[in-house]
Amino acid sequence: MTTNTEIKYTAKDFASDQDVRWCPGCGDYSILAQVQRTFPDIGVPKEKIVIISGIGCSSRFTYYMDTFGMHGIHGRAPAIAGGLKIARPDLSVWVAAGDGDLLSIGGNHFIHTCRKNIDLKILLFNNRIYGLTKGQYSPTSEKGKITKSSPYGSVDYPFNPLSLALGAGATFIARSIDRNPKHMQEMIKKAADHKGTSFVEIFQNCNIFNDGAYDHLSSKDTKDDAVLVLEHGKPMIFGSQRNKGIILNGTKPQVVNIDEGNYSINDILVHSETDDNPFLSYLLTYLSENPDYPTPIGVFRNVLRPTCDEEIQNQINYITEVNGKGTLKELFHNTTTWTVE
Amino acid sequence: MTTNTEIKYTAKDFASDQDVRWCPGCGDYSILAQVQRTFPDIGVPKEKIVIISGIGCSSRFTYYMDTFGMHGIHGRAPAIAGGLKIARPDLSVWVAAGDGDLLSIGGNHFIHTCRKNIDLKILLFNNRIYGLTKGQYSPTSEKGKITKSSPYGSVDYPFNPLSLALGAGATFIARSIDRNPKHMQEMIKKAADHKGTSFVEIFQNCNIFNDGAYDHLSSKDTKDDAVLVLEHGKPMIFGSQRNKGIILNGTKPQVVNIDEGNYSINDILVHSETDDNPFLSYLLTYLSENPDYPTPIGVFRNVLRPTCDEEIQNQINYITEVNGKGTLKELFHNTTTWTVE
Amino acid sequence: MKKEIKKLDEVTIRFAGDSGDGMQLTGSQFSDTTALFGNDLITLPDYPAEIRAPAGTLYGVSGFQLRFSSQDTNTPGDHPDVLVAMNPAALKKNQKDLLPGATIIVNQDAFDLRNIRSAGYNVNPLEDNSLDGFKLFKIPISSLTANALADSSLTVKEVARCKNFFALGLMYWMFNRPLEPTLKWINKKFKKVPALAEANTKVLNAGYYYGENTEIFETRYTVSPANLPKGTYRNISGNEALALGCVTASLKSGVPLFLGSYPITPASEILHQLSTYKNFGVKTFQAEDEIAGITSAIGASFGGYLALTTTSGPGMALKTEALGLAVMTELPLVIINVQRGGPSTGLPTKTEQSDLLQAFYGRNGEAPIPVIAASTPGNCFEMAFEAFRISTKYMTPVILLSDGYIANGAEPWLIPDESSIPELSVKFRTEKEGFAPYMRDENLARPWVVPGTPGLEHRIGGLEKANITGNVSHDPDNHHMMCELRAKKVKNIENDIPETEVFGEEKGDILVLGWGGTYGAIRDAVIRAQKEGLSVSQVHLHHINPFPKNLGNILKNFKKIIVPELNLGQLSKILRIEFLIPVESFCKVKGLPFTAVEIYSKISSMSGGKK
Amino acid sequence: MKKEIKKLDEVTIRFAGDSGDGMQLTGSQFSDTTALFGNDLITLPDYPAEIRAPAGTLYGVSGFQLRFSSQDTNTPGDHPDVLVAMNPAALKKNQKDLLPGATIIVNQDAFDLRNIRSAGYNVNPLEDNSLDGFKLFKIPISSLTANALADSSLTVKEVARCKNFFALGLMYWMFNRPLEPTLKWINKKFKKVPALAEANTKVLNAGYYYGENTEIFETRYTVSPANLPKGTYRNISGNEALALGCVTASLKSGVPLFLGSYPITPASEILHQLSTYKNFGVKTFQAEDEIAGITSAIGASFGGYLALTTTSGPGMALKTEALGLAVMTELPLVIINVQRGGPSTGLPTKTEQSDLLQAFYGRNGEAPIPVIAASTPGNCFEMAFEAFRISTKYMTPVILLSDGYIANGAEPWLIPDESSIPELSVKFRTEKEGFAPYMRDENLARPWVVPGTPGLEHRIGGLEKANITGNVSHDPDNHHMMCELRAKKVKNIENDIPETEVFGEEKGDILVLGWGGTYGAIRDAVIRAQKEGLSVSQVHLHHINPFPKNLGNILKNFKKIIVPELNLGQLSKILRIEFLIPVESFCKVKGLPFTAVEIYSKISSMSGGKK
Ligand SMILES: Cc1ncc(C[n+]2csc(CCOP(=O)(O)OP(=O)(O)O)c2C)c(N)n1
Ligand SMILES: Cc1ncc(C[n+]2csc(CCOP(=O)(O)OP(=O)(O)O)c2C)c(N)n1
Ligand code: SF4
Ligand code: SF4
Ligand SMILES: [Mg+2]
Ligand SMILES: [Mg+2]
Repeated sequence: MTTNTEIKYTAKDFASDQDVRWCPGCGDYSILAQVQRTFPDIGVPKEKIVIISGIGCSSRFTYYMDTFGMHGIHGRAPAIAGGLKIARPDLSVWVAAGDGDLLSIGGNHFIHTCRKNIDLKILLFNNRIYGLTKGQYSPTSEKGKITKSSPYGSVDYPFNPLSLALGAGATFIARSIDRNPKHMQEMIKKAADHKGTSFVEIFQNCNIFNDGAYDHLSSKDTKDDAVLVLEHGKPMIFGSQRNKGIILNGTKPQVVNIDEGNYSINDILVHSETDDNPFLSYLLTYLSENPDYPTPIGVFRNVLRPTCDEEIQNQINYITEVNGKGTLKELFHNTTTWTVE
Repeated sequence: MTTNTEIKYTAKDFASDQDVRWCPGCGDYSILAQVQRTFPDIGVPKEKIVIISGIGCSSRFTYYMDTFGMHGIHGRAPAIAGGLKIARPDLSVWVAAGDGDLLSIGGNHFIHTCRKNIDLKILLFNNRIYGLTKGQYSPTSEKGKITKSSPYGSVDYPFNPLSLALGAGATFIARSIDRNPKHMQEMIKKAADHKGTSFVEIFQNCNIFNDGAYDHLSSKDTKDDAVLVLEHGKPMIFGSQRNKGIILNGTKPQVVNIDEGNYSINDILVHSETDDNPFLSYLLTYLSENPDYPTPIGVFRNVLRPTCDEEIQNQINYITEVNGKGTLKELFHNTTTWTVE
Repeated sequence: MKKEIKKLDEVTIRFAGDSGDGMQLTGSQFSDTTALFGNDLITLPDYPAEIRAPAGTLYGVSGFQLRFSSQDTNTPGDHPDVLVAMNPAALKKNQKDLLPGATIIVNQDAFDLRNIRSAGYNVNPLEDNSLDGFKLFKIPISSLTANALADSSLTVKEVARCKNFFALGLMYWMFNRPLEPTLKWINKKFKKVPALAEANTKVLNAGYYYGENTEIFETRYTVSPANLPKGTYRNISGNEALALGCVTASLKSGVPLFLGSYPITPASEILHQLSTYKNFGVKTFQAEDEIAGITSAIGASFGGYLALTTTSGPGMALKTEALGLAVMTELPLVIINVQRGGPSTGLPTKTEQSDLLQAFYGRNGEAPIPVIAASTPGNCFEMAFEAFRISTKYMTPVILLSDGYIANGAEPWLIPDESSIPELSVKFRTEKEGFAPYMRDENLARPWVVPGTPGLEHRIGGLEKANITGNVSHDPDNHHMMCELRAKKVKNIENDIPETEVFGEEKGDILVLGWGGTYGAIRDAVIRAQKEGLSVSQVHLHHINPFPKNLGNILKNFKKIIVPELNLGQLSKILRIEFLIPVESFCKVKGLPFTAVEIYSKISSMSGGKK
Repeated sequence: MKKEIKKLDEVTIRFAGDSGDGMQLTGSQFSDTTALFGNDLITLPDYPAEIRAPAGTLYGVSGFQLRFSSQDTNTPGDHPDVLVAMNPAALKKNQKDLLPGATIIVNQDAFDLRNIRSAGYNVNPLEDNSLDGFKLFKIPISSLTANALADSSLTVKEVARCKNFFALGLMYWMFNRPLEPTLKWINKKFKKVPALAEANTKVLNAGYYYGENTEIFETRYTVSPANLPKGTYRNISGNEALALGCVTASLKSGVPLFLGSYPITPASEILHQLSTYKNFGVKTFQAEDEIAGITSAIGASFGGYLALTTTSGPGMALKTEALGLAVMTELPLVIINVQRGGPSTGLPTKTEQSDLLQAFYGRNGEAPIPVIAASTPGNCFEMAFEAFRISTKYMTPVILLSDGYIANGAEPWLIPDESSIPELSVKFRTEKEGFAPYMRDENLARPWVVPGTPGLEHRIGGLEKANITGNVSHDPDNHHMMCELRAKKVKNIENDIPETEVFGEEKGDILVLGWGGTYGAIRDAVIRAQKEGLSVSQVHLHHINPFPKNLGNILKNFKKIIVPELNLGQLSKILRIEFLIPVESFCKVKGLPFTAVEIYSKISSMSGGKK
């Protein structure tokens, strides 16, 4: 990414001239606002930013940002974006996607993007529902959910998007929540800074078809006990009294109270984003599966590995250096030839 | 699965009348042999067994088994099989798939099958190459591999199929190797016994396009030090002297020698397939990523959860019990009606 | 005050308002009551693409049109006689469809500066004489609603949400309809929230008596019940009818139904409907994508289920590879494509007929598939049944085309006598003797043998099959023969489908030849033209591949053939291929259905005026 | 012993053996040498679908045919004059293609009981007189090879693998070709394994001198160099030529090439080739599936690359949804479909032309895309270049059809003079003034603006676009207009492509109208018919959508039109649509190319004999 120090943007510079058409109250507004607020600080001239989306309420995102953009087809945003980034490693390429878009129809492109570590910034608008098609359950909907397509309750288990990304080899995974603007801005900023696939799951409320899905994680009364805010190098402490912490008991995480005398802050697991071995990240992604644990937000994992796009470019540069830039003549004569006089 | 005690099959009963057309020496022959040897013991009448495959050398498997079968289209075997199993929970439905078939084009169906826990038995013939299309790199090929489509070395990182399956929520994952017939038979049998998605990765040698990929795991000289055979309830000991073991150091696994006095067998991690929390399984799938560790084979995880197919059937049974079996009359009159006389 | 009552033959009303204003509900309540009252009717909802766009915007306007009549009705009406506009945007968006003299009822309260601006007006349209020529009624619906609920415990927001019932009550008064059906519905719907039940009841009555008591309205209207065939009726939309038709096929064959599908507008409703029919043994599988939708259905078909997959345009494109597998494996499978505006994501909520050529040719290789199309909401029922009949009898995938217009539109449907519906005889082969997977019966169909049948283990797949044995075959002559056999099997279906009927004279100047959801508009136009003495007839196709056998002869009997289509001439192309005759394409690709007037004008101009 | 040397005009040889016998290598060595010698030639490899089927089986037979000539050559020959059969299966599989009198050379050593049985013979065909009528040479090739290498350090297995060079040496002798090119090749290839280099050299010579010295052969043959146009030549296969054409377009436009692809037979070779051209700036991306192949290419096109995706039948089906996106976004994109036998997985290694209708109509909605087709291996080069020319000039996806026959077949190719290849002028808009994403130039093309261009930020996508601004639009009239605009843009290309040429008289009894890889067989057949005085001409189409402007008039000048196709009549259908004329379809769907004789016979029977 090219750093551009001359131009100073404001959030408004990233707002396009199109009316925003989400339902009033939709969590997507907050994501749009945080992205617009963060982009002035990521150090990329706006003509070098491209936002690619698929289809869904969330995918309309592209139209509202005054950058380059493509509102693609359902599920294919990571593949379109991947092609673009490989062609043009100089660009900052973002994917805005819904849970249906990215994880249902687009699941394969998503996991292959993570595996290949293509330098894309993927924002998952996870509202645990199909918004645009008016309320069917999605691959992140909880089992038993009653929706238009599951009138007797869905029988499917949900994906844990972060576990899936990790299983696919992702180098950067993080989570935030629409009702926590500051935190989201931080995550967007870190995603932008990471070189490689950055995956940010954002809990997003769909107030029309799945209202309140994340209330316990954002309402004043409950959020402190329900959310564990991950900070690199810091012990995993949470709770309204900040007296709860996570320890590892063999291979099993456990919530303990550090005020009760059995455990002290020194026993508490210390978060590290950058462990090359991914166990800690796995452990953390699992926490939200189980009501006994808090739901972590923050950066779970952030490790560096050469990216697909740069490796392809490097190969080209290297071979061109060794063999010289190819010419038509060379191309035509790259095999046995003979001449008829 | 219906247990049928009357009929006693032999391996030959499962051989179809079609000539087997794999290259002489291909690891697929061993997989076919082990399946044919195991099926007499899984307690299912052969007319109730169905094998679904996609396209690839490995996918020809279907034709060689004298059961019901469908040689589908590339990548779609899990989806075809899923539909069949949901329709017909009474059948034992198997998927035979190559690494390209299951993990490249078919990756999405694979992860969703794992997530939904559809009761399919999936055998991955992982030769780390595209065989049938004559030797391109696959999503399990090692980075840097030189193939027809990567003349300067592939830039892609490989999937770890077991990590991917775990990340997607799989309930049974195991690994075996073509050159270890007894072990493979055991894995096939256990996969058959598990209720839910059973995923078995089989390391398979393609002697034409990727010969020797697993030599270090099967050759006499190296295999004992390179392979960790997992056994439920047993400590993770390996090595030609059986003096190496795995311990957990914080969140990091470590190989130690129990003969050198610092560690004893009691320090060694004990394998458990059935832990509800999946950290141990994650830890184990990761081992093969790193040359410092041995490659585990065996059952990594084996937990029970209601399956998609049975839950759908249960819902139908329950609603039918509550509302009675639907009739045409009921169907036609399920809304306001009026009569014109 | 006694008002004049005028008798009308038919009326078209359009309710329009913000997405949140409950216009779909208002419209369907009016329809239900009107149907119960005995009119024939057709409805046409028109949703915006956004779920709930910001209040007051043009693109947030939601509409519901219905036409009810004392006669047979074929379209929801070209131009509304009455427009109920709940805000300025609704007025702005819909005014252009009105003819001079139409009645406009507006919620005057909603015409504040902000809404006027949002709708893109510079000045208040109620005050600048721009509506001269219309019968304009400015009614402060919001305040009247609030007044009626002055004593209620509801919040201001909840009160505001009741205003559609005021409009509905007023319309009931104006068109002389009973309140009871809606009152009953209110009580059922809000059983658990008595405050809401009471409020809505009050407001509905308030609307009604506002009409009765104020002096604004001088006239009320009545439309006598239509002379419909005797029997029991229900309202049915196209998507509901498709679901019903599929379940009926299952009940009549005794073979359970499996749907593998991925949500997509405007087809999702079929998935929703079918997922409620659990006690009919219907298994619905919401797949991860359209490919898994169809391939899971192929798996279920192999397992002996009536297999169905449902989708729309872009989803259909994704299914084409798997369609080839269904062709090669010769398994029964029904694919319903509820067409919408294309190409690509196109106009997801708008109607179109532009997937016909894709249905014919959208696959690699020679992969013939029968294609049928539904013409009206009610006809969807029959076509779904027909799709399963053909598919199981001939062991073939069948593509059934519907479209957004008939999918969402609704009409009264004469519930068929159960015994009048034929049994669907489906045989699974269990006999070992003489069995081969690709042997064929007199219909060229291969046997359907399901896993679980002892001794009949066999393998099928997507590679070319040897005739009879079904083994993989690379034999050149076998391949040619199999390609021809598959083509012939489909072509032969022409012997098993009804001849198509000519509406009007069998010979004449002009034949209007249509297919799919354009039926109603064509029929109305043809009736009008015939009444005016033009030599015009109509043929409407339900079977398109193959065509009915008599079609070729019919075409020869007319001097000109007009083919109206909501595409750029796709059926016309197929007619040229099949019959090598020139036809006049009449194309509209606007995301909207034809109006009868458009087709009538075309007929009229082509016939050079009256005869 | 001095042998007689006979001069021939042309010869067709087929090498056949087990998949492991190295027949492809033998064939291509013979071809290279023959090309260097100055003959015109065409080659046709024929692989089995299995990678390496068990030795000795019929389905494991691999073949390589070539025809070389002192004249212009258009096909690899209908019936081999010489068959080299390395085992019984090779004999059995290929014998039926020989005419009486043909020469058969067999490796006698391979005719042991096991191999004879594997091939499905009951008795040894070399001993039951079943080959009477052929010139049969039984040569113990394996033993002679082993003898020649008696002193070598190679293993028995390695020795056995050399036997194809014996056969090659023998053929070099028989057809009077130099050994040097192959000797050179051996030395280069086995530079690092001198033992193998030496062994193969020995065996090649042994084969040659076996011909020279034994008394079995009385005659050797020579085919004089053809009178080819002056210049430098190379052998080129269709897939190589496609790769070269794409890179040439990139060099001539200065715009780098991006390929997004997923391996599939018979298209994979293009991916392989292009992934070697790194120093030409070519980026190849082996995607996870065909959908990612095309959508990554769309992304790259948006980024300002010449974007390409390559595939075959089933893969093409998977790309159809994304094709719609390319149509809607009006981005340049080339899609190459190397057709193979269908439907479904079909006959993956066999040739067919059955994806033409899919190319035209295989998408949802009205989604017009230009379609062009290559006719010969060499022509693939020009067509790839042409595809990029059209695609960038008109901002549109272009479908280029090839097929398995020309993809794998090879011919000498006159390397074009670099300066004779036109520049490909591609402009990226950078000017802010007056910019709108969907404004159009005189070709109706919208501007190509790539990310990174300051001030020109804009958004595109798959929803219907407003004319000029490119904003999402649900406006009915706009949609109709845009559908027509997109159609017109494609149709207009007819003004920018060469008129098609008639080979033969401009008027006459019969026109043979073809497209794609059937070119050579049709040309040979037409030449023969013309020589016999029949009134026959040929038109071969390279542009199919739109057709060349003069095609309609040409068609009118012939009494009968024959359309030979490797499908069930797909071009015929399009001709009927476009020109409303009856044509005679001549169809073959056998996974094999036409032979010239087949087409000649058809012409002859249709013309009722000579004139
Ligand atoms: C190929 C295809 N299949 C299906 C659809 C219909 N569709 C549009 S958006 C969507 C899912 C929306 O859910 P999500 O991705 O979670 O986004 P949200 O609307 O919730 O933000 C679906 C199924 C489509 N447009 N294209
Ligand atoms: C839709 C589609 N795309 C591509 C192919 C070509 N194809 C056939 S098999 C295969 C991959 C084979 O590799 P793998 O799945 O690993 O199986 P293996 O042959 O190694 O057993 C490919 C790309 C196809 N048949 N269909
Ligand atoms: S439907 Fe839900 S996700 Fe979509 S815009 Fe409305 S609130 Fe947001
Ligand atoms: S190519 Fe490889 S995987 Fe395929 S049959 Fe041969 S050895 Fe086995
Ligand atoms: Mg969502
Ligand atoms: Mg493989």
